[in-house]
Amino acid sequence: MFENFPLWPARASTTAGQVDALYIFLVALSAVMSITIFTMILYFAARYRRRQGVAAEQIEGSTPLEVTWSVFPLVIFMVIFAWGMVIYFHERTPPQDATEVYVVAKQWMWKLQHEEGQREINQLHVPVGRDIKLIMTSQDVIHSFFVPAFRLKQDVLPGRYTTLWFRATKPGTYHLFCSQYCGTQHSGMVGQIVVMEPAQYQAWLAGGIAGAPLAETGAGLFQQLGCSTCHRSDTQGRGPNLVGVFGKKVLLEDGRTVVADEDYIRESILAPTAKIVSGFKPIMPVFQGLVSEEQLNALVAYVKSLGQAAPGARPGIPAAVQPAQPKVQ
Amino acid sequence: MSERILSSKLYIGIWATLMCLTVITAAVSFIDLGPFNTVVALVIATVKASLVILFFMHVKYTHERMTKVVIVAAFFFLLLLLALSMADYTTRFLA
Amino acid sequence: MSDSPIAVEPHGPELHGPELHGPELRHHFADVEQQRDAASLGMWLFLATEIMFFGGMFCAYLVYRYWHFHEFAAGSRSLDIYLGTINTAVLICSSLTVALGVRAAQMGKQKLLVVYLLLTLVFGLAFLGIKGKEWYDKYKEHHIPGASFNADDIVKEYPQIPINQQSEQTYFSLYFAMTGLHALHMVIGVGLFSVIAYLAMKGRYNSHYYTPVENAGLYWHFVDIVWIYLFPLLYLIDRKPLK
Amino acid sequence: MATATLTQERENYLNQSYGIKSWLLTTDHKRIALLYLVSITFFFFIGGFFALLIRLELLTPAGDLVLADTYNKLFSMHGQVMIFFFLIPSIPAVLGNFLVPLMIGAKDLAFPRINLLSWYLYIIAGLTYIHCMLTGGVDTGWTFYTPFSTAFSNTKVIEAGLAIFVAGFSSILTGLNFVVTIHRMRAPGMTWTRLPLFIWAHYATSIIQLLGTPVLAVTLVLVVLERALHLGIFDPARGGDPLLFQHLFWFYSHPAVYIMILPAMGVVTEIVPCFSRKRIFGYKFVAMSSIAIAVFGFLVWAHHMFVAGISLYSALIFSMLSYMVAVPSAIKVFNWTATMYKGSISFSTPMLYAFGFIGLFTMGGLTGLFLACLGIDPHVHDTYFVIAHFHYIMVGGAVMGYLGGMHFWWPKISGRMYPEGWGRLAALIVFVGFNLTFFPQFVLGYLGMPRRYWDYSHSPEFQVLNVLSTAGASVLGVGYVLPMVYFLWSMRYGKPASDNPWNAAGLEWQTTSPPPTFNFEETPMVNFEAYDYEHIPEPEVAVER
Repeated sequence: MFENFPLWPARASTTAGQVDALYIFLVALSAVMSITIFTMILYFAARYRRRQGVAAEQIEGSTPLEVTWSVFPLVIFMVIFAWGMVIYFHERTPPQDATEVYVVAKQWMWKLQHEEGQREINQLHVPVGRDIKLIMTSQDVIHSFFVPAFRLKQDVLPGRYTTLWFRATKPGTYHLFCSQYCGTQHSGMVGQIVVMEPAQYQAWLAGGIAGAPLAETGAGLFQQLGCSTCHRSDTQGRGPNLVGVFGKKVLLEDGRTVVADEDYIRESILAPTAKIVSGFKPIMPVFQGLVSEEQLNALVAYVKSLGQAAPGARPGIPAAVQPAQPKVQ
Repeated sequence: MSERILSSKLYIGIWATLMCLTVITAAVSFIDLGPFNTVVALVIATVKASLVILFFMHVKYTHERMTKVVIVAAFFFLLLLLALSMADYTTRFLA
Repeated sequence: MSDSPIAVEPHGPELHGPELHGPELRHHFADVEQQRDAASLGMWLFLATEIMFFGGMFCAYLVYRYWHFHEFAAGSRSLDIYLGTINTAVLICSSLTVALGVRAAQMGKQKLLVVYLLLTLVFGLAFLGIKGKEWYDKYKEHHIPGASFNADDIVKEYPQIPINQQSEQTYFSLYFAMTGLHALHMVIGVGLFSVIAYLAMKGRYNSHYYTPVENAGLYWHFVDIVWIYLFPLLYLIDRKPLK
Repeated sequence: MATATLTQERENYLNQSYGIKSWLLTTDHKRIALLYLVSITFFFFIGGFFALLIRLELLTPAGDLVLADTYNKLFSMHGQVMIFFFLIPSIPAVLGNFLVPLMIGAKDLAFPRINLLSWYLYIIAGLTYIHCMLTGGVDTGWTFYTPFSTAFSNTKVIEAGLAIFVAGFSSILTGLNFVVTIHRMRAPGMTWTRLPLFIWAHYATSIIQLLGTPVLAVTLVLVVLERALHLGIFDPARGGDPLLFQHLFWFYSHPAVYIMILPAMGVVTEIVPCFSRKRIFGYKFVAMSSIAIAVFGFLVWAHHMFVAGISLYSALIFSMLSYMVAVPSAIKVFNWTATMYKGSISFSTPMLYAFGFIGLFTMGGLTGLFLACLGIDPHVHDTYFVIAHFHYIMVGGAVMGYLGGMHFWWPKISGRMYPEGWGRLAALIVFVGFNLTFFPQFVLGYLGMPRRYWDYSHSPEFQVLNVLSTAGASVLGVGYVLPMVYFLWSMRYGKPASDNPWNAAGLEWQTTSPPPTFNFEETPMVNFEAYDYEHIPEPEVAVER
């Protein structure tokens, strides 16, 4: 109907429908409210226009009315708030088994890497119907990953991870925008999300530039950088055993408990002294400035792969590690 | 409105209290009270600040309601800034 | 005075004549009392804005102290607690001389007022001198944030505390921002008091008119209060014996 | 002075003395208001010029009019000029300065010299900012987001930051002056519940200026320190958190929106009763809603940060609180509407602007509900939807209010009437032009066009709406130039205004037009309620055409 004059972008993710439903509800509500007010104003303006010999009737006000038009909107507002909250929580809580894609933003491009090792620039290929979780960070300033067709946006910050997840529902090519102002070529920091049928996606994966799976790269780095000398897969290491750590709660030396998520692992590599695991000494060297964002992503992916209950169940995960009891809980 | 003139003895008494509290707060910081070191330090600081406000700045003796309202309002909004900012920072890394 | 209408008596244009009131009363006020009330409220409102000004930094402090407690503790240990305590005492003394100065003004003792104002200036300058010494020490220790920042000495001195140098720099960034802006307020205060001392010497203030002395005093006390908080927050974060 | 009352050329604040010095060294709040009027008009047209260039660039998808860097500077400086040098001072520093003492029956503001100082600070800030613009400008967006502003931008961030710091000081002093004046300088009998609601609105505005601006000031100081001296406070590469900057920035900058809109609400609250010949409906609720907006306005800032990476839980809190602040705004709209009920309504230019204000503010407010909503904001945040929303509030709201107020009080300010026909025409042009400019941007935003894009050649589907918007902007431009022209014209050729051409309530109308230097020949005694239209005759000649 509105082919040349669209009112909303393509609806290509599970979130998009939910957001549009609320949006349409809000548009309708706003229309009703504003039309009511405008009609009243116009009616009063016409009905009570100044006429010779007709004086205005003085009215002080009415507390019941005031209470009505304070409470009534507030109730409606709370409905909107609650509805929005449900959507927000849904779109901000990634499913456990989502396929992960690491995103590194820099002035002015998007660098993406799949779990399987494929790298892409300013393009992301994903299959229809699979949950995709983006783990994003920036090399310089704040950017924002925005896909209008998915109704999703998340700022991408330097120095930490932010995440976003979606499940695409419709094959096609959609805009990827950077929506946080980031300098000269901000408007050039755009790309495409290519949503494909699963079969096509498999073909694309097979035809792509073969790279080692991310976790495997990470495993290599883990050896290379000497991490494995302390973080052993038994209880004898000078550092905590990392098997099964990911996603668990970790008791810290100062009594706090944190969840070992991507950001925690990242911080523990870059600034190990920030959150020391209970029972260990702050002896790990700082890796800030020694590893690139991509290497960091690989290391995080590796540590995460150690956390999987069934090693080898997913592509690219070395099955060599022993499922030992982790030191931390 | 003629300001009430306080005796210099009172001022010197307040001054002596402030000096003592300064020494106490410095000394107490060397004693291990666990998390209460911070609490003690802030309580002492607040007592000192209150003494200055109430006596040196004459707020205890003023008949200006507005002075007190302004002070309370300023601290209230400061508290809002701190509390609502910390609402983000303390919950940011919860799962 | 409550918030009921201030100017209780009607006052016509005949009151505008300068001969009917002292030179201190500005034309648009009904009387000296109204003028003094206005000045006092204005000053307190200004101090409220100052609270929020420092409040922004206290907010930053709170966040980073929460994040980097170890580094804040270590940085705090590296400060000179003796100089810090002495400086707190110096400021409290200056607040006393200010309070006594205002009292002298209230009683119309002009000579005494000048003495107290000069004493305040001495204490204020002493504070700034000691603060300068502390900053100089920090400069020598390479604890000024920036390219030459180096906290190796702190790391070595407190092996028991896990220290990340970058977070240590955050502590010192806040230390310099907070003490620096506080010192700037002190410098402004010293300037203000110099002017007031000069005017007091010329006999400008008496028991009927001393609003500038009073308001400058309020400012000085406020700056003192900021330091009363900065002292424990920066110097006394964690000084208990290390295990 | 009392002798001059009956002579033909009444002495007033304009002809009381002449010469540049009598203006630049004046402590008369009315003259300072005019100094502000001239200066902010200057900045309004600079900001408007930038807006024009932005709209022209966006006429076509490709970035073909200016360079990318130039475009980034244009929108940054458009925002900073319009917000800090036009909107924040607009109504308070011009109309507020002029009217607050008049409305409460005082001879001047409490601190006339501080009032002049605040204008000089504004001018110093303005000159610094002009210097910054002429020597390269600034490209951080008006928001100065770190670490871009502290570590990446190559433009004059420090100079711009300091200019805004000084402008903030000026704003604080204005607010301080108002609060003290309203507390201490009211005429006998002018109790709090007899105050015009314009005064209540300015009182609420001043609270925000006093408590919010210092936080922006210290934040800018920290940005300057980080950029100049390499302190590590906001830059993650130096151990800082960029979101802390956003928290501190929005702690001021969200309430700053209310600094802009509250005085405009105050203006509308004066105009609607006058042209309906009625008391305001629900005086206490309107007064209290101003205070509620000022206070609640401080509790909602992080709704600008829902996608910035704050915690889910704090997002919840801030979303909920944001809906709280919508309630007092809604109360105001309902009360204005109810005031018209059974009134005797005429349609002079100020009333047309008031109608425009209510309509556009309603739409701006309702779209605010979208943005406060956690479900919608992640899609529309940082898109043209936001641009449209805040222009509905700030241009549709604040500027309409400002223009309405200028027309309403112009007879008092200048002693002359503006040409009514031209006035109504301009009001109509502004309304139509405004909607044509900004309504398409709502659609554009939901379609996904991000803000601050210089080039959208990758998305040609955005063009139609952008063309509409640019067309509207040119209409709007005409609408803004017109009043300036006829106001200037009327100063010489306008019909001399009577003391109370609208037969309006309020003390400011009881003195002469223009008022004498000390406002009132005799300090007024107030023994009537605000908006006491029952006891004021309607204008003899109804202003009908």
